[in-house]
Amino acid sequence: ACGGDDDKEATKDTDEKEGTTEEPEVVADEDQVLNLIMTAEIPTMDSALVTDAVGFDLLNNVNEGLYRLSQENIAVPALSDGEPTVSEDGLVYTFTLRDSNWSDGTPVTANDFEYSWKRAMNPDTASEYGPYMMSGVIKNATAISNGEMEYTELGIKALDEKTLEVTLEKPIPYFLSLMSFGTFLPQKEEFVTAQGENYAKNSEALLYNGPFTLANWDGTGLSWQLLKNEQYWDKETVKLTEINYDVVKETATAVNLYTNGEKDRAGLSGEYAMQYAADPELLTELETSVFYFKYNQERGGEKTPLANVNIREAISKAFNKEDLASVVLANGSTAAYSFIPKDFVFDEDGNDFRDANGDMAVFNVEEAKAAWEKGLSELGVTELSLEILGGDTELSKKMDEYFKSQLETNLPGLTITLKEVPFNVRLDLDTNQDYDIQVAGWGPDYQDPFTFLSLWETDGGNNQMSYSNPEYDQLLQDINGSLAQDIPARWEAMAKAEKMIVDQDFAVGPIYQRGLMFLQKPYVKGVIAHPFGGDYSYKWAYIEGK
Amino acid sequence: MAEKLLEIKNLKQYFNQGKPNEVRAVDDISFDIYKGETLGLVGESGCGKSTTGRTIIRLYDATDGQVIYDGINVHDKKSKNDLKTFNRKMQMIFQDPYASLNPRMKVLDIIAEGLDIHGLVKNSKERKERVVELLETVGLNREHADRYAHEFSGGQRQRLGIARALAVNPEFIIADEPISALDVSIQAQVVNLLKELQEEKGLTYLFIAHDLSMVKYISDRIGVMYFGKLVELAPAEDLYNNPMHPYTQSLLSAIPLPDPNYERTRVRKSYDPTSHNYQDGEEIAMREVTPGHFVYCSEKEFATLQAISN
Amino acid sequence: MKHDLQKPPADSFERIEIDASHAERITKPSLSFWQDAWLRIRKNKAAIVSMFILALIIIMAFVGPMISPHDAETQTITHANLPPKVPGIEKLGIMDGVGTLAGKEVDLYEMKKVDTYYWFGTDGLGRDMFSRLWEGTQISLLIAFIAALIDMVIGVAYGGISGYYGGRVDDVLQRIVEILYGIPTLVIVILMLSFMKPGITAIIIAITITGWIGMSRIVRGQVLKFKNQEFVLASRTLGATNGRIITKHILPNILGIIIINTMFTIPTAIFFEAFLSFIGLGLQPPDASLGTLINDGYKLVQFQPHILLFPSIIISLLMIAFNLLGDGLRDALDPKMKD
Amino acid sequence: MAKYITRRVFYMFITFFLIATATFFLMKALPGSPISSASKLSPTQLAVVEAKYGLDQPIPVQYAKYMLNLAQGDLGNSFQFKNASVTDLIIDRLGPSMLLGTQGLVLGVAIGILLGMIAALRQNTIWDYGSTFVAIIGISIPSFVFATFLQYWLAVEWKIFPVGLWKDGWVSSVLPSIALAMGPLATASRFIRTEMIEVLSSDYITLAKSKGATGFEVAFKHAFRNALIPLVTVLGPLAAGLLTGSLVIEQIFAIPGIGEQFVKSIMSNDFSIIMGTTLFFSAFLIVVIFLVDVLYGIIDPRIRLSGGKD
Amino acid sequence: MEKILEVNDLELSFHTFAGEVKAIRGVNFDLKKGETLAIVGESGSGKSVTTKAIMRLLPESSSEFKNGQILFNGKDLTKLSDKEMQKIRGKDISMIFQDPMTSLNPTMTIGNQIMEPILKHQKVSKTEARKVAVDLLRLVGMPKPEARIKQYPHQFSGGQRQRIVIAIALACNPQILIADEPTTALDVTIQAQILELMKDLQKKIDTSIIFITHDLGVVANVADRVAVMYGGKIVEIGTVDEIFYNPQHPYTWGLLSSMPSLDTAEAKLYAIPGTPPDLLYPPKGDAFALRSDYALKIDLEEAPPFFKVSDTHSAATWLLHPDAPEVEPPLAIVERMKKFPGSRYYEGTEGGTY
Ligand SMILES: Nc1ncnc2c1ncn2[C@@H]1O[C@H](COP(=O)(O)OP(=O)(O)OP(=O)(O)O)[C@@H](O)[C@H]1O
Ligand SMILES: Nc1ncnc2c1ncn2[C@@H]1O[C@H](COP(=O)(O)OP(=O)(O)OP(=O)(O)O)[C@@H](O)[C@H]1O
Ligand SMILES: [Mg+2]
Ligand SMILES: [Mg+2]
Repeated sequence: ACGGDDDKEATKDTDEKEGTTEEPEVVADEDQVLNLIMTAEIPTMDSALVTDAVGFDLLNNVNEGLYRLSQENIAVPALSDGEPTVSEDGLVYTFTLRDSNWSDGTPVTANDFEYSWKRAMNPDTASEYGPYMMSGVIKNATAISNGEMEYTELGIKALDEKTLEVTLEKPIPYFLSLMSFGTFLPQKEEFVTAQGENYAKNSEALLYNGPFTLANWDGTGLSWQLLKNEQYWDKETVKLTEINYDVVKETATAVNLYTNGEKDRAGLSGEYAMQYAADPELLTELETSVFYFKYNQERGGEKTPLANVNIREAISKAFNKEDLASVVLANGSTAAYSFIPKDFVFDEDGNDFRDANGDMAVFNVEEAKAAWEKGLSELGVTELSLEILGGDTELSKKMDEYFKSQLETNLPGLTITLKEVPFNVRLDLDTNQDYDIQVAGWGPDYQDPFTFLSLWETDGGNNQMSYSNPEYDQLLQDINGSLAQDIPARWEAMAKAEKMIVDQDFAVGPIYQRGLMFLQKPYVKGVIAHPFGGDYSYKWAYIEGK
Repeated sequence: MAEKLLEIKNLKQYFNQGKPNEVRAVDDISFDIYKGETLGLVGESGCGKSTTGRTIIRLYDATDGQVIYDGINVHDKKSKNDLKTFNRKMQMIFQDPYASLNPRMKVLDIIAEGLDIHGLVKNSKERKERVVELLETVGLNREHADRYAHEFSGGQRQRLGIARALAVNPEFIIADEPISALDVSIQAQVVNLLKELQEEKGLTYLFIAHDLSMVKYISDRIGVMYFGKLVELAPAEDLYNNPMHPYTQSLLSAIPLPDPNYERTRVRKSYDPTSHNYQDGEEIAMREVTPGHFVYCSEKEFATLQAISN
Repeated sequence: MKHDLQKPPADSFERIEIDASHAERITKPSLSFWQDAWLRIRKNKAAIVSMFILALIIIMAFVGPMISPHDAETQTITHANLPPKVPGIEKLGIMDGVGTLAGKEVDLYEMKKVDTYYWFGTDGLGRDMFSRLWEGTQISLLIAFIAALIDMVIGVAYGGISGYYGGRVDDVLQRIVEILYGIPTLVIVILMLSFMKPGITAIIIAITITGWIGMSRIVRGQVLKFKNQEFVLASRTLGATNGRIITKHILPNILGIIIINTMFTIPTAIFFEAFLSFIGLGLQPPDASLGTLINDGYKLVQFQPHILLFPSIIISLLMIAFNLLGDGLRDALDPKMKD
Repeated sequence: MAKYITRRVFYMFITFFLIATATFFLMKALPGSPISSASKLSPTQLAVVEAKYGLDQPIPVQYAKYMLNLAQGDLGNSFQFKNASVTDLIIDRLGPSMLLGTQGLVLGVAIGILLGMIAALRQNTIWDYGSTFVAIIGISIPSFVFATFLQYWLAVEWKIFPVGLWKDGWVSSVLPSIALAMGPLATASRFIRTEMIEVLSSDYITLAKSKGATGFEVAFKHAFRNALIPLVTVLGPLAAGLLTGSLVIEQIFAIPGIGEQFVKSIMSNDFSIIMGTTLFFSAFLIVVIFLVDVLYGIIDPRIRLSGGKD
Repeated sequence: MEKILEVNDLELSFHTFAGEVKAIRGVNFDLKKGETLAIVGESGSGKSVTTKAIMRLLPESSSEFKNGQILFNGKDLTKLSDKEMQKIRGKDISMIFQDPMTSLNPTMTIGNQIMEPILKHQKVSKTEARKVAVDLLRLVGMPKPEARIKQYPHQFSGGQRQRIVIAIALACNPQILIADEPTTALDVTIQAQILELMKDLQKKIDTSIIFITHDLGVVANVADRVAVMYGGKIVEIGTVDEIFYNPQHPYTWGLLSSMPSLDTAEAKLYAIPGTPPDLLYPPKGDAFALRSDYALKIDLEEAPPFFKVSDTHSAATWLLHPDAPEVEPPLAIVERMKKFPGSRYYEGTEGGTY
């Protein structure tokens, strides 16, 4: 997803990864209730409309698609009864569904998938993620979203109650991991049409087929519950009977609630993290969102100083990322020296993609200064004034101040002005390319480096910075075209592309990979954090020793 | 008698005209003021005495009627210059010695305000001299010029107010209850001063008061007002000795005098406005019963009054 | 009734002449209204102390950043989050650089190998809080003074015109005020702020956008009261122009109340700015104000109380001092309270 | 009185109408749109969404529609909550805010009055200084700082009250109400103190004492009600201030109130909610001011019977 | 006649911002049952303070009682506790103030205000008290008292309000009624009504009245005896005839002759020059000396004691000292004295005025 909001420390909570490998033998406590905090409300629970972290997180726990991310964060068959059969050319997938029920007791059928996916493509639904996730993947999706074809032509078909046939546009290596994503969840046609306008308006106006059902949610409120779904096919695995959520926006309040025992987890911001550093209940989690400087090369039809690669290089190297991560952010984030995050994609041998290129754009004042001088002389100026566009949260403001101070100190002649606006305004400015340097972030939509690399395709939907390199475009084409089936070559091409944008063209300047710190009661076990899609799974969570 | 200085003709002053809370403070009154005389105006509180005075001096724009000063209607639209001359000729002395002097100004500036506005002095030395002269006229002296109003006693303040009015050499002064807020022993100071000034400078006064003994002492003629109307107008002695309108009679009979023997015998008459029994269509107006003695009455009453006084 | 039986000296009963002018003499020294007010204020201890405190704070706001060995902007990231440490006082066991870290009391200066003193500690970016505090005070005061000034100018003009000209003009102006009065100020301010480029100007505009109404009401009331006072009428009978009446008679008399009211607007403005910072509509970094400092600090109150403590003390002192001074001025300037 | 109320109600509507209009156009002029930020929508989809919110029509039409819907109590749909109508949202969030606001106001004003009375009756004693001190603390510490302290000490350290959330029934509202009460408390106590001191020196208090009334009777039977009158006039602004306070207090105590929602909507450009809430706040304030004026009339018979003040 | 109230050597100061104001500097007088004692004098001479001191209504914070006794039926009021004093106020001694517009509580119905002292001092039920209140209102000449009892002060005119205040003062048939300028704010016609009313009521309930006023006409109308105050002291006291027809103190002379009389036409009024003394720095000797045409050397040195003129009349002026030179009073006074048997200018042949 679009990970623009960098102040997300407390939005999600997590578990210890180590603790997840063994199957719990002893199921301990009687009282299997978990009390959690969210930092934002649920905007919607309609899987076609969800766009935010909270929505995807909850969908992942109350519904289930063909696949689900396992405790090891691998997409494994869920409603799909085993692996699908795939046609020779890799274009047609045929899934057989296992027997499972909606929370009203009716069976989940193949038609529920067909209906839901097509509904997401129906322009009247105005789904953002439907076309976005399906275009270029599911057959005809691109044409549908361009308005050239009816949404009913989408490449999905229920062959019978239990058999689903999906046709792809082209072979997609990571297709099955997509199937765990919220947008591809089923919806029951009769129910949706019966509810009409009211569908998903509150927890009563929804059907669930996942480990839990949503309850006591009035559509806009600050609290809700998840209850164990007695209709869930794998209900044996589910231990928790109840999860209570409350929206708490102040970290201090969250921590106080945690301290008082009313909540089982609480996210921490920098200073809190520092104070709880030695606390055994402090947990850290590295997320898969990467934050970076987005250098706009063209603003208002004119080239900016940032069109000069040396200027970009200078800025990329002119600030101390380590200090930034450990002192300014101090929330478990780490300095980023690449564009593809750590702990996100591994090859068959377990090598992290992150290591493919080593450290790039390292903080180095000399190199930065040299590049800066060079850039300035190429531009024929001695001084530059640039604007940094950032978020308006506490943390981003603090970070911006740090950038300003670092860059101005290390690059003589540079003056930074700060512009801090709400997220939506920032997106607007981004769309209009009305900024110089933007502190942007990106989180993956599926488990493949391509979700990051595809951003900088010439004239791509997210490339609002006028970066264009034909060589790079070619690489992208190959990665999902000619090299699609050749895993090692594809891996190499992706590494090459990453190096190109980070270390040769300095199209973007990586800053940090976001981490989370939070307090979690020791009796909370088995919560699984995911690198993309929904943040957490509680299917395997349980309480022991409270 | 002497020449008319001021003619007031059918003067009306209504407040909040047309609204439900309309007040007819002055309701069609006419009288003349002669050069050099003092015309006293009495009546109970709220009967419109102050309003009459203020309308004459243009503090209010008259609802209707004329105020003719030296042959010119004061309430006509006039040029700035005409207004200025008019402002010099006619001045006012106010009732409340505390509210009538600006607490943030020195006496020098208070008294010199008229001089400044009308450009009557050329430089600050002359200005100061003129102010000192005025202060001395009212029985104060040079050292008072640099003080603030709040440092003076009531009587002194009232004299400052007089000095301020005199600064522009007026011909006609409206004194609106100049002594009623003062202590009895101080009142005489002010009244004496006013009398002296009148003799010296030939001033004409409209003297508004509700203390009848003082009014009688200072006035040549007295008008009695009742609810916005002038009900009787006569030479001072005449009015006291021979009050004709029942309201005047009642007013006079209500005044206690500092004479225990008189007080033991005084009988109060009360006035009932309905006792006139005016009929519809009857014209009630000021009528001259004896020479110079006007009474607000109907034709019928007029006849009776004349009969009695002859 | 008693008789004095002692016999006084014989010549005691000679008649004497009393100089009449003697009786008119005023013995008290001549005091203008303002001198008189000053005498009263001087007797009001709270107001005097407040005045000193204000003077001290204002002086420190300018001098403070200069006397500190560190400047407000420099980020020494290795010195982040240090507690206060003051030479001399450190021996007393307070302001000795000891702070809590991870629940333990440690000398953070020692731990981070810092050998300089930060009198009021540092913030999360290693900036000197002492300098930042005073620069913040400067900005807060600046905002408050300008806002109060603008409120005053608009309020006095609006209220003055409304009261002085009265009638139709007054009707219209008062209806407008009645409508503005119904608008929740904060809401308007927030809307305005989302329009404008955030910063000092925006905040000042936000504060003043409805802030002048109070002043205008007071001024209108006062003008209504004074315009029919006899000394104003006297001036009119002398032919004074409206301009003269307003400047010479009305303004000097309502000045006291204007000043008093301004004394209460200033702290309100300081407060409002702090409040705007809280909801994230305050200044743009690295500008700091008392409000942004407090806002930064209050979240950390459990661990790094110094970040909240000093700006809170200053803002409280400002509030208290301005309020007490305002009270004192009211007692001294408002004639209603005079004996 | 009826006429006065009619007039007031008329003005209330005008005010509301103008505020609605101003807010509408202000919103239209705001930078950033709730929809364009969702840049993933295709043009066809965008058209659908715009049509859903009526954004495809020219602004005057949108305005007319908005006003028409407003007249029927329909504030449109939220952008942020895909399925929620703003009216429902406000109604959902109203309860906690109202409870906190009312409790805060009542508590603050009641204690403020008490402190003010004590201070005035025991002027220049330790009681006076003590209550003045409390009042000054009330105005000099920002409510969010105060709230943080309350939460930390009373909830975390002493565990007397819940830390936050809206779960434990009435006890949940105690701390936030106290935090909200500080402002009104300070204002009320200062007001009452000044007013009481003034009222206690008035003639009718002396008269009451001369009837033999005890100190208590004088203070509560005679002075109190009169001292209360000016406080009533600031109740309106105080209530408005509580709205302001609720924005932060609700956030700190994680209370599902309307103020908390308002801030969030601003951050996410949710026009419908911003507008809806603004209008709701305005309507609330207008009504409060009106009620205060009516209350004013009830407390002060001079106004009740003369039909309104101006 | 029996003395109901005796004030001996009363001395009282105020502590103000500017310093100590010696408002009362030794006041002596008594009040007999059923009589009306008028106190006249210049503004600021201490009339109100004297009466407020009797009622103990002066602000405790700023006033200081320095010396003296106030004996009410032999009890010293200055020694009573607050509680005991509250029992006396409104029951035995009650008071009427100058300004009818401000002396009623604007937020209480007049009925309740009249009933308050009744409920306080008499053991009666509310309904009975209401009845008494209605009767009182009728007594002071208020039309339709049953209806008006439920109204608020602002619904009454000034004269009516003063009647209400009188009704309150009379509610418990007090032995002493103190009226501090009860008619100054009223028109002459209304003043006359109020004065008549008070005299009527006095006859009915046989109360003693202390009547403070500036207006010598009113004094002449209501008083049995008159006390003249100047500069915080009583300078002359006597029966109304003695004061009006045989005054002895130069201040009383000035006061009486500065009023024009209706029947004679003087060319110039007699005016007391100057301003009253500043009680912050009270003069040594006779406070009036500096304004007096009759000042003696000793006046500047020593305050004059009271000299007895008759059994009922005494004045504090050195002019009455046997060694003092004979002086000619102002003309108007001589005119007055001509009417008084026993004065040196008496012209009449018959006996006194009684
Ligand atoms: N500006 C005004 N607006 C409305 N009504 C007014 C105004 N000025 C005076 N009045 C009313 O006009 C009437 C006459 O008032 P005016 O002041 O002339 O009486 P007055 O005879 O001078 O009384 P007083 O003896 O009390 O001074 C009163 O009823 C008063 O209330
Ligand atoms: N509360 C007070 N504080 C200080 N000084 C006071 C106070 N009350 C009265 N005085 C002073 O005491 C002196 C006597 O005042 P008092 O009110 O008795 O005068 P008065 O004779 O009643 O005058 P008036 O005729 O104006 O009512 C005055 O100089 C006055 O200034
Ligand atoms: Mg008048
Ligand atoms: Mg008095």
